Amino acid sequence: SENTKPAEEKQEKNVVDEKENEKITLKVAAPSGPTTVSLIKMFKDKPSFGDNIEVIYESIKSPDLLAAKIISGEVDFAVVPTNLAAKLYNKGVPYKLAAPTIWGVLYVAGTENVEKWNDLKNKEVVTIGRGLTPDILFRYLLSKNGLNPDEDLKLNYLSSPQELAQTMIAGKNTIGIIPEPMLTTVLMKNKDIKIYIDMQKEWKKLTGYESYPQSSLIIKNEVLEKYPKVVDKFLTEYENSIKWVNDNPDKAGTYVEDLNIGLNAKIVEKAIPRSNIKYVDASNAKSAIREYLKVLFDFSPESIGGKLPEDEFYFER
Amino acid sequence: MNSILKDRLYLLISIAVLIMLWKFLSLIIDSEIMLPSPEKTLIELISIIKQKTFLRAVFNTIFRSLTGFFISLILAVIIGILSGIFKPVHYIFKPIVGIIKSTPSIAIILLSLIWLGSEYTPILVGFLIIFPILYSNIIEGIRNVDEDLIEMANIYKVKKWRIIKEIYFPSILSYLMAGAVTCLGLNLKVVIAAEVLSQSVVSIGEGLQFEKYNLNTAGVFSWVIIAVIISAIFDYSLLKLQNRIEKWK
Amino acid sequence: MNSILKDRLYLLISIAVLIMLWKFLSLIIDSEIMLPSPEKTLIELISIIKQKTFLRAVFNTIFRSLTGFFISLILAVIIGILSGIFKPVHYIFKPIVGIIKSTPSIAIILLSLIWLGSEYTPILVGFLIIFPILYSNIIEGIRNVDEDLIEMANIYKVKKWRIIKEIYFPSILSYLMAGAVTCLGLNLKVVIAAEVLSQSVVSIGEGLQFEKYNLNTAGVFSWVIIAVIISAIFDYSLLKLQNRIEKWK
Amino acid sequence: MAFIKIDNIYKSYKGLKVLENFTMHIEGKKIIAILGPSGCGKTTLLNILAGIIQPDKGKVIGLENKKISYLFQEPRLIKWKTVWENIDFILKDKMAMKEREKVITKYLKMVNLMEFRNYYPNKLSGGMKQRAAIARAFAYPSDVLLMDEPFKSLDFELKFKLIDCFIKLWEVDKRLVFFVTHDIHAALLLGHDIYVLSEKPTNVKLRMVNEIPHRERSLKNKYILELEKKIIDNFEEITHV
Amino acid sequence: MAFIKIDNIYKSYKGLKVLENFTMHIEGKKIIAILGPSGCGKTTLLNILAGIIQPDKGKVIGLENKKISYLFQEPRLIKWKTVWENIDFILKDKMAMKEREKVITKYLKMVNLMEFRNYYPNKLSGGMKQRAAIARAFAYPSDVLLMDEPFKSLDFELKFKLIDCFIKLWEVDKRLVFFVTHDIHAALLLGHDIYVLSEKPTNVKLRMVNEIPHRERSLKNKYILELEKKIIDNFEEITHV
Ligand SMILES: Nc1ncnc2c1ncn2[C@@H]1O[C@H](COP(=O)(O)OP(=O)(O)OP(=O)(O)O)[C@@H](O)[C@H]1O
Ligand SMILES: Nc1ncnc2c1ncn2[C@@H]1O[C@H](COP(=O)(O)OP(=O)(O)OP(=O)(O)O)[C@@H](O)[C@H]1O
Ligand SMILES: [Mg+2]
Ligand SMILES: [Mg+2]
Repeated sequence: SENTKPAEEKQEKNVVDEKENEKITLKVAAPSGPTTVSLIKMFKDKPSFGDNIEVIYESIKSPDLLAAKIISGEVDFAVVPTNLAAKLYNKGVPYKLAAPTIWGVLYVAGTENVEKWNDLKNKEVVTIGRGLTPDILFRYLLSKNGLNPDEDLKLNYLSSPQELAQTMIAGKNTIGIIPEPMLTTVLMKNKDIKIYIDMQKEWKKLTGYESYPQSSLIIKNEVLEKYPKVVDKFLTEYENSIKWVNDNPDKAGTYVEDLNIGLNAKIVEKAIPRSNIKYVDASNAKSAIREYLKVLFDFSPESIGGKLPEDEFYFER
Repeated sequence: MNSILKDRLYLLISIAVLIMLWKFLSLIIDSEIMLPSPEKTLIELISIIKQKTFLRAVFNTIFRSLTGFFISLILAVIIGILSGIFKPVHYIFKPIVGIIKSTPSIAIILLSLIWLGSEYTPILVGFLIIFPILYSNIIEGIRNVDEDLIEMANIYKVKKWRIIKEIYFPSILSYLMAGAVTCLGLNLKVVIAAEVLSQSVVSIGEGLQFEKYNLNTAGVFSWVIIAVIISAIFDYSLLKLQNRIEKWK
Repeated sequence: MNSILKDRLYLLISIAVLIMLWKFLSLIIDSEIMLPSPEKTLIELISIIKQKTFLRAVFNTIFRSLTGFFISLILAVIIGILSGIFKPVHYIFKPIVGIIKSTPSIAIILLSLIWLGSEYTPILVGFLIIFPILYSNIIEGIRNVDEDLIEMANIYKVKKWRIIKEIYFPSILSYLMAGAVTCLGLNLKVVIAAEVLSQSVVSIGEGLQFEKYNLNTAGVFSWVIIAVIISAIFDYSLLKLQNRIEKWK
Repeated sequence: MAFIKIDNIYKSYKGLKVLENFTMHIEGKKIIAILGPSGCGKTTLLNILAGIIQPDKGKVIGLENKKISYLFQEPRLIKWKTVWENIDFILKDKMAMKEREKVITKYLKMVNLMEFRNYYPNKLSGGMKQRAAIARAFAYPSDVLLMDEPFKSLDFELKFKLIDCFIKLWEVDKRLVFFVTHDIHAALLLGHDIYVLSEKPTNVKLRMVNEIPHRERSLKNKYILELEKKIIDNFEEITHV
Repeated sequence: MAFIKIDNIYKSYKGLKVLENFTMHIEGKKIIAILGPSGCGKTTLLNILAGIIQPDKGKVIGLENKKISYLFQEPRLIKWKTVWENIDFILKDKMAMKEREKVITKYLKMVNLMEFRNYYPNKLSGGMKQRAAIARAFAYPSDVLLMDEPFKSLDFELKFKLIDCFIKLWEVDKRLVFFVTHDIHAALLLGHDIYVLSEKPTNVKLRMVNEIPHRERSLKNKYILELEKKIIDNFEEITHV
């Protein structure tokens, strides 16, 4: 039973072993995409958190792997879809949400003439993953804008943004919900494609919140308790990194390309402004997060793990 | 009869032991997300079965799975027997089968979605996996046909197609059965995976993906149990068929 | 010799026809992103092969693939022969094999990543696919062992394990070969797919995924070609082995 | 079919010389009995006549396009077909159903297997399998009949009954017959020409013509006894006999 | 082994009565020859003696825990083993390598197969396969020897040579032998007791004791000729003989 409760086991070890000069290794993981972009300065510079602390950064493409690493307690800091954070919390995985950082990367784009929501009527729209957040949000916006998602238009689903991009570029689909940075790729490879709707802005129109917190930083409870200073430093560094990224999209682009995760500098650079990367402490974003989770919950309670998380879900800095 | 009862008993014991082991492990691990308990899974299973679309999802997946299976089977039998008997056919199909055998599904799923749509893509993905299995079993079966019987039939000037039908075909049946027993179950599993990749609506793949996305491991297990049961029913039918065909044994 | 040359010729013609067909289709579809031309793919292929990590990636994937294959093979042979000969063993393993056979990979990939990590998950996923194939081929092989020989060996009081080694084992070889021929290629393909899902570093799966991320279909095809070639090499080795083993034919 | 020439045939298997400069000329529709030591190449010879094996050198003239029945040394029954179906299998393309039924019934009765027509081969005794194969070879409407040890595994009584039947069949419908046997009596009762083959590399060691009409043959007939002695003398060192 | 009792044995296959109230009592290490019509149940009887088949009723006493050699009606050679390996296969657990070599060589020489010891069965002629099986059965150090048509597919000369060898072997190392044959001469030359079986449902129709010592037996011996006649008379309607 050595493997049983990895998270807790580690915790016990640290309680016993904690000494001033004990070497501590912390792991940071983020899905490749805008989240990795948001962290890129830290990936690159590896800011110091103390002599005895080593921090390892990892960009992860496979959502399964990311989830596995979090569930097994292998990573200490992770930037994950906010609803995944809620799910993990509701399932008892000991992490807290520290700061939403990606405020929406979804756009409706295509080659047809669409200016307002009503123009989508009777059209075919391709999107990723039935029941996943882009789908839920799009359906939410559709219904709030007077369209019935199941009757007024036809939704086609693909399983990954790559496939979505490929079909859009090839012109097999004419309207799609495309996330950044795929959107930039698509726009560059097929000049006929235009952005119709910025779903973040539409969200603002409906809810009054600036945007919806698509992804957030979560931190393992154990780390929050044992190394509050490290956590504080980490949040500051992250905030700096995000600022830097927004100020230096070109450099950020080259850094990301150097990571070799299949993202090209030019594309990253162009995608950054549309990626809505912005650091907000959880305590300051509670209501925005709640509003977002509520929408998801209303659509399908399971998508956030069955219930709205309690206050302790949010880390108070 | 007595021996059949005994077999059933062993089977039941084995299943019981497995469930106990599961329960035991789930107690040790004590994490619904990492290994849900059998009870929790049973509750989930019941709630899944009660869903309105449940039967349609199961039906769709079974339909896709069987369609793919039979297409693969028929093609494999025809191409397999022809290439087992005629060398040129063999060498013409060799590279094709080689490509089919080792092309990772993710490499062709997009093209397939474009050309076949999400309805038929799982069938194609399944085909790419099971066709080579059936094909190679048939080839191996033909390699092991009793040459003496072929000689005999040729001496007595039996028509080629009747030799194929009445000697080659029954000879490879046992190899084909070995292939079919695996492929029915395997294809079900592959079709389910492909349903996820191709986002087929109202399907076991969709159900499974939904539970997995929601980190509801008990729900995932429930779907696995459903797949296992379907596959067991397939196997049982095949066994009955086999006993019928091999009545000479 | 002449016939071997002829066979080679057929093979070459077949490959040439396939490439021409591919070229033709790529002209019709006319979209590098959906179906790249053979030339473009060749250029990509060369640039992939020139990459520093190429050999390591190929090696890692082959290593995973073969490890999984041999684990499956050894387990399948041992469990298969035992359950072919002893009924109780058969009934104990029946539900386990049934579960292995029909558990969709996506259902266990998350758990496997948690327990085994991304290094071994592809091996497990491959095992779940090929073990049941090898197992059922062995069971079918045993069902078709010449009972007369077993009777003979029993009369002459040959030790059980020698009967297994010298009669059962060679008898099932031809069934096992049918299984192995498919499983080596199939496992490669499954391992590659699983490497994508579990994001194994420096692997064919990673390379494939990278090209897919870059929407570089020609790159994806190049990796497919590499997989096909590896699989062809596997097949060829197996064929040589088979000819050696079956020198009595 | 006036004339069959087996001319200077050579056949070896990987350095093992089996037939060497083997020659046999046969005129007319006769019954040819072939005797010879085990492993000398009798089956090889029949296979060459049947066209299953190609000789290394030399050729067989006069058998091209002939319909051949071949009773192999092993029964070669199809194990997933009953006795009846095994015979039906080779007749199906050649006759209408009614006729087939008549023919199969006739020959199954001849070999005493009518009762067992629905048995699968693995339910038959050794001799019964042999009889089913005999029925199949006889039932096939051929020009030439090749038989490799046709009467092995048959009891005394049945053997003579079949020899008798065979003679009657042959008289009605004469065809060229080659039959290999280790049974001198069968050779003497059936053969017009009796060939005794040598050890490997094999050739004809002795050829005898048995001119007595079939109806008059008997193992007590003097001429037959003389022939028997001649054959036996050709084998060496036979103790006790 | 003083006494073997085959007591009131019944055996039927799905309604086909084969052995019915079959009884045989044998005293001492004798050679028992069994003759009988094809399909009467001779192989079934040997299988019952070997313990491969269980009788429906009745039992065999005196064969428990005996080492048995069985020369089956078919050669039953392992096709992926050479002639040598086929025999070695059954001896391996029982003897040291040196001894095995000696034994195998002896019996392969006896059946004239030494030259072909490295041949795989599919490269052998029918008679050669039979001889390999004979060598295997003889080589195995058994208490009881069961043989189903041991001399079939063998030529005249070889058959008598083997009969001769067999007698010599038996005199040196006496064991109980049951052998089924359709060859009356072989039965007469070898058997101490000769049993002729009836048609199905099968029983002993005739039992004869041949008291002449083996060394004095010959097919020209008067007593043997008389026995032969007795056996032949027991079969009916044999034409031409
Ligand atoms: N497994 C079986 N199932 C059904 N019937 C069988 C089976 N084995 C043998 N028989 C039948 O039992 C009878 C006796 O068979 P057996 O093989 O003992 O004959 P036999 O005396 O050895 O004949 P032969 O001299 O032709 O070898 C035959 O009629 C045969 O059809
Ligand atoms: N395929 C083969 N490969 C190698 N050698 C062979 C092959 N077939 C037959 N032989 C050899 O050729 C010789 C003659 O075989 P054949 O079967 O013609 O003998 P036969 O006269 O029919 O003997 P029998 O009376 O024992 O049946 C034998 O020594 C045998 O070993
Ligand atoms: Mg022969
Ligand atoms: Mg018999």
